[in-house]
Amino acid sequence: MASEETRAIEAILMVAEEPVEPQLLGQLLEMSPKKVEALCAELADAYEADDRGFVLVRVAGGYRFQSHPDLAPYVERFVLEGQSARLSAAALETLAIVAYKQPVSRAQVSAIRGVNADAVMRTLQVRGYVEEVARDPGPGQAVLYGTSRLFLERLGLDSLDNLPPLAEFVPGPEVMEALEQGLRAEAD
Amino acid sequence: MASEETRAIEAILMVAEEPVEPQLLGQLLEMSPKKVEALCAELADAYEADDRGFVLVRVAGGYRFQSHPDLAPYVERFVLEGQSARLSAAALETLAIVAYKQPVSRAQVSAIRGVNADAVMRTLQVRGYVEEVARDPGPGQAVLYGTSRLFLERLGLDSLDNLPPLAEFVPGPEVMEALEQGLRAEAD
Amino acid sequence: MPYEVSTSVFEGPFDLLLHLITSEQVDVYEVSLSRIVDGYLAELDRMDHLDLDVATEFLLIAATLIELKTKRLLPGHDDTDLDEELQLYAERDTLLARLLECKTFKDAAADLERMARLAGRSHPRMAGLEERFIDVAPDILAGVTPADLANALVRALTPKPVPRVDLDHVAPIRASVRDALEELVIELPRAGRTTFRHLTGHHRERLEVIVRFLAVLELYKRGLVDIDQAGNFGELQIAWVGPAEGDREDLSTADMYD
Repeated sequence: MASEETRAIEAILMVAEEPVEPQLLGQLLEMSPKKVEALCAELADAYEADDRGFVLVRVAGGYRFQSHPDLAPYVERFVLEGQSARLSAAALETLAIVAYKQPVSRAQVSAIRGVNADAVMRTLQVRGYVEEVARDPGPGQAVLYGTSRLFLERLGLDSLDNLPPLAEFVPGPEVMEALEQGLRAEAD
Repeated sequence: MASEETRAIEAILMVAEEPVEPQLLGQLLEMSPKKVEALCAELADAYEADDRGFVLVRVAGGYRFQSHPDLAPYVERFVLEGQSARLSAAALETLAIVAYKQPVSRAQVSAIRGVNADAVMRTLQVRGYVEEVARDPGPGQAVLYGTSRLFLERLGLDSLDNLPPLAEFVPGPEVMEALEQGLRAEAD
Repeated sequence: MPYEVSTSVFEGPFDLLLHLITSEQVDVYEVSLSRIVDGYLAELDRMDHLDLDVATEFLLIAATLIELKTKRLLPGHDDTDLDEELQLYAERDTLLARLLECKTFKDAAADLERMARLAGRSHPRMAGLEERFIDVAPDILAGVTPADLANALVRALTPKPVPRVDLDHVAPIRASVRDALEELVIELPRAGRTTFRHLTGHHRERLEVIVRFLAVLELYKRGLVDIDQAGNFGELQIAWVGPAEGDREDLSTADMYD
């Protein structure tokens, strides 16, 4: 029978997007970082003994789950054949919004696209094209995102100033009218 | 000794950001979706037997890892951010109408609710619970809406077939009688 | 005050009516149409800012309720013709059906919320790809030029076709409120003093009557007419108190319905 603390560590690491430091885990579970380290070592051993397809590793000062290195060929196939094509059009639009509207929150990106953009934003972040740049000073302190240096490099741009100017792409009058109509309907 | 296929499933699900369909897993592992489903069921059972702090669930047509519901108090301490704001009563009712009547136009939703539903529908769309699914073939070609994958994920449903039948919610005879009595024109 | 309810809670007319009826539901046989109608009208009264879309629905239902109440108050009142009576029952049945539908979805919504709350206790893994696989994944920026990016932005910003169709059932009402205002601004100064019944005498459709009613209310709000009612359900007396005939500057009142 696994202890509550051990199970809580598994639960937290399962949902964490970044390695979690033993100090933080200790704080959440009201135990010493030393104890956390001991429990994590036990867990890692148990996964290995059970021959699981994942490992619990210590990386960048924290713990996280990873796929087992043995299984990299399968993961690579998944990455190549999996979800990519479906994402690309949406990803490019989302990236364009961040590039031109930065700093911008996820909620703002979703509002502009008219669909939830969380998943796409996460992908762009993992890719390293988009990064957190600030916090909204207003209530809620939403994280604000901008494009990264890698993004500029990949596009062969020196700086954001070299992005094609937006004015060239200002929508024509019929589009503006449609927009206004849409806004008016919303204000009703 | 766990099979290579079983371990590969674990590895892939560990890096996936969305539920992974058994068809895709089958394709990557060169086995039938049926076989994938059997292996996933075995894994889910093993985690439960081992009293792990995570679960393997089938949701929105695919498989994914989640934290064990028991451990919500710990996980919630950890993930303060990213918890989606709760939906208003009006939004929930509108969502229920879309869920059960899809594909459905905004005008139809408005008619059922007795108020213009445009603003609420737009909110649900931006939140990602509702999306355009088709156009009415009739005159006017109204946009028809349905619920999204995110909706299934948020409700923990594998597919729309798992929604409780609407008939379960039809008011019982007492309510019917009260309504009828309330609107009776004859003198008491 | 039997109904301490705030309008903001009620999203629509069915919502309000459902609440009024079901809160009466202590004993089925004590449900009182009279009190429901009073509660409904009190609530309407409290809505200081009546959105036209919403108001029309509310008023249609109020009209049906009042008719039902009148019927109940006047037993054996048999000089109404049979057609009218049948129409009233048909309206009552429609209203009942819509209330039932509304209640069904309300309960379904409560269940969806319960399911979402339960599901929300289990959080998904969203960590995504480990760094070592990122180079393997197809790169969305492969072969993309700055101009492609700008085009993607235009695509993202271009509004998807706004489903205007949805407002069509409302649009004609707006137009006719404006029309009605224009007609009344001419008609009323000439008549001086008249009754609402007279003003709507040649309008047979319920909707037309309501549109004229809204127009009269608008004029009243603007201080152009006085309204007087001789007791409950008495004739509505309408008197023009605006500028004399021919002076049309106040037609700008109609602007808000453009």
